[in-house]
Amino acid sequence: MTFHIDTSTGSNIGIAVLQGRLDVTNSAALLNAFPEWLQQTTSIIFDCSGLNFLDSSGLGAFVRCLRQTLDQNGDLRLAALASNVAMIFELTKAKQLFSIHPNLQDAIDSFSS
Amino acid sequence: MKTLIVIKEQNHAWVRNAFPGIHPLLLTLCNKPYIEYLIDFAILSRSEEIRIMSDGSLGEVEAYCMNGSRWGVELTYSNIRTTDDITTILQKNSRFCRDNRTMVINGFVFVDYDKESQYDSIINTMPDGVIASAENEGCLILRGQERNPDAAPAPSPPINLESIDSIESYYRISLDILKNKSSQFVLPGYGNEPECFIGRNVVISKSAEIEKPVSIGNNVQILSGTHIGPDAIVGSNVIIDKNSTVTESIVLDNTYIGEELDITGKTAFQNMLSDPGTQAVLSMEDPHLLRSTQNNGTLSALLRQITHAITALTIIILLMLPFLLIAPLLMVQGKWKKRLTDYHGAGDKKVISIATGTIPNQGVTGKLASIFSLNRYPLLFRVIKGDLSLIGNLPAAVSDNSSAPDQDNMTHYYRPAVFSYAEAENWPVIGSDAAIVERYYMVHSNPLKDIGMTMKALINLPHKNTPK
Amino acid sequence: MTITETTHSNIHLVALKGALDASTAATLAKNSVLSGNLPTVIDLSGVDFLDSSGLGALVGIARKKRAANSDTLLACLNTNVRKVFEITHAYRLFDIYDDPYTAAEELSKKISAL
Amino acid sequence: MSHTITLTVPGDISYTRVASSSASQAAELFLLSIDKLEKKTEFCHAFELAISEAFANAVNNANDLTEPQPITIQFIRKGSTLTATVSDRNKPFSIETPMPDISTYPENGFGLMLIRNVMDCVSYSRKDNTNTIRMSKTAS
Repeated sequence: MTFHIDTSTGSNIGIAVLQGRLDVTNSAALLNAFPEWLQQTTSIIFDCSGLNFLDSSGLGAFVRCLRQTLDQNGDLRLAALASNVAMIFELTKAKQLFSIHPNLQDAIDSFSS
Repeated sequence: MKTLIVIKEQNHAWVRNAFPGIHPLLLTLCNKPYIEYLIDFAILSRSEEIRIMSDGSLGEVEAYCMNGSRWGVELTYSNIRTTDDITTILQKNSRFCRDNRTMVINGFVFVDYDKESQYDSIINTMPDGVIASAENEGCLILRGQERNPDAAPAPSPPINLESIDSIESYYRISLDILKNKSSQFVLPGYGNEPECFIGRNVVISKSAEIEKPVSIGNNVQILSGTHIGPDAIVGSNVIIDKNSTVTESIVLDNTYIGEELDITGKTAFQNMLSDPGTQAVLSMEDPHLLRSTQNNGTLSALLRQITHAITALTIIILLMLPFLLIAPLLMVQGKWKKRLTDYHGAGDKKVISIATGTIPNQGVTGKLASIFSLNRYPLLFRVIKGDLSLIGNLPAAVSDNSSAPDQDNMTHYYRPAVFSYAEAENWPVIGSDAAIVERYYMVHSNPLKDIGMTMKALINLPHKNTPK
Repeated sequence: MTITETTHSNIHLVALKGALDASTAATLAKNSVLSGNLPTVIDLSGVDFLDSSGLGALVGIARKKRAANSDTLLACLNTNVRKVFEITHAYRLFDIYDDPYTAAEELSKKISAL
Repeated sequence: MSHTITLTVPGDISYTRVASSSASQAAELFLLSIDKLEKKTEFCHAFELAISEAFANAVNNANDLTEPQPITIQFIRKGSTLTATVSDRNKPFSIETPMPDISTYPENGFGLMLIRNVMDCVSYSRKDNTNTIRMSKTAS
């Protein structure tokens, strides 16, 4: 789990790279780290290309992060979901809550348009 | 006419991965096991004998189809080697094929026939050789003496074959049967209107919406706020929990779909959700997607214990008279056999010893005892004592390791009881079928509902005990 | 257990009759054709009962012949015998025919093709 | 009236057939008495096979030092369940044998696997120097 600011499009976009599994054992870590990221920018992307498993507590963490971002008038977008992670979003209707992009660049570009 | 069905392991290897535990020949397409389609087609072609061959195990198929008397045909089974070609296979069955027109169905293929058509004329007049083949793999071959070689081939609908070689083709063919071809086959379930097939013991809650076409198996619970269909195939022993949607999807047997889920364009099998299009598989190891997250607090547990105790007391009083009249008679007759067994207890009580009584359902006294479920009567006092719940799980014996609840289930989802939810619902009482209904009620029951379920168990049990 | 030896298409054809279990398995080993090195078809149509000892004897015969580059084909398994093959997966080891004569002819063809 | 049949058979392998065919007949009689004949062949064969295996197993377990001990076989009827027990006074053994390796296909070791497959419930106990393997199957 790393976080950096991308300025390639002129605005500050926070990119969190998530790796491996996000489940009941480590979703709290994401929730703890998130407010700090939110202080740096309110345009945030979760790069999920390395995320290969997500359970409902992980999904719950995503939704809480999104809620916090929306409260700050920002947006949390998701990029490069693995097929099984994408299925969780479809299954739980969480798909409607997030803007989901096929790759990181797409997600970055979506903030400037 | 005879029919040889030749299906090798390699033809259906994908089934073992996608739906582990299901024998591929028993995999259901629109709730009808695959092999039954082939048997039906063989019968339409006037086959009197059918032989099923494989290079793998056929035990489960044999246990299911037996000798074919159910269909009025003679069914036999035989084994071949993986390397055998069709010529060798015919040699190995030379006695079976001798002096007979033989149709060979080769490969894990779906035969697209129509039950209203006659296939014997085409099969009897066509020359030897391949008469139909599937795009990828599998064909229909004719061998042996033609019955009327001179007769002109009678007009007959073409027979299309399609190989079932992936979860994608399985999904496509199954939904195609439901949507467009349901009149071509004999499909299981009652339907007083077309495109709607519903099996036995299906409970559909009032606020659930069912949209045609759908096919629903046996022992299915569809709860409030759910939306099933259009284009949904729901197998047997399935629970679709509150506010979930199942559209353009197949839910296979013994599957529990949790609350608030949206199953669209998928196949769901036990804890595996697959997308036939992308071949992506989601293994729902996360318990919350399968079960509700709600955890009964101590207060409601106390409330339940009190309700159970009061209800037990009421039943004790109601059944006191029959018990006092019949029990001494049974004891004298020596019909009441008791056995003390150790069972897993709930919560902090590790082990509870219960004397379970069995009463043979014979004679006037035995029948009366069965009507009033008197063998459970002494257990009711244990409810008041707090050892058992009135309704919950069938107690798991300590000695029987297979049925022991695991640690997680033990804390939240196991409540040994006098009556089990499965008994109340008339479901199978042991095995995974029972587990699914009991787990459902563990999560969803409330004290009031429990009283109702107990009454249901009291009413249903005598029927269950009555020998057929 | 009665053992009847004949030949068909120059192939030894051994028909067994009776129950093939621990008490009779040893008699197979005493038979010169079965314990020999020549290709053989074993006709099981008269075998109404087979247990694991009987199966073990058949596997032993086939294995010995295999070592001498000879085949052992089986013919006519009845339901009870097939059940034992099914449970133990022994069907993976044998070529099983429903007619002993066809089996002998096929075996003969295979040998002359070599 | 008691519905138990007890057979005592000399602990010699040549008596295997006596044990197994009695089992088949006991099973047939049992089915006849409860009038459930639909799966007769399968049910009788299951007992024939299981007893054949259990008997051979008991004999092969004999202690080489002592005289062969007789083997006791019992058939107990209870409701629609028939239970067979095979008891011997030989060396203790285990019924928890692993599944034999199919690829190498040993010539023995399939006995208990067959018993487990054809019976509904199999258990083993040792008491007073006696091994008892208990096998039951319910007619459906």
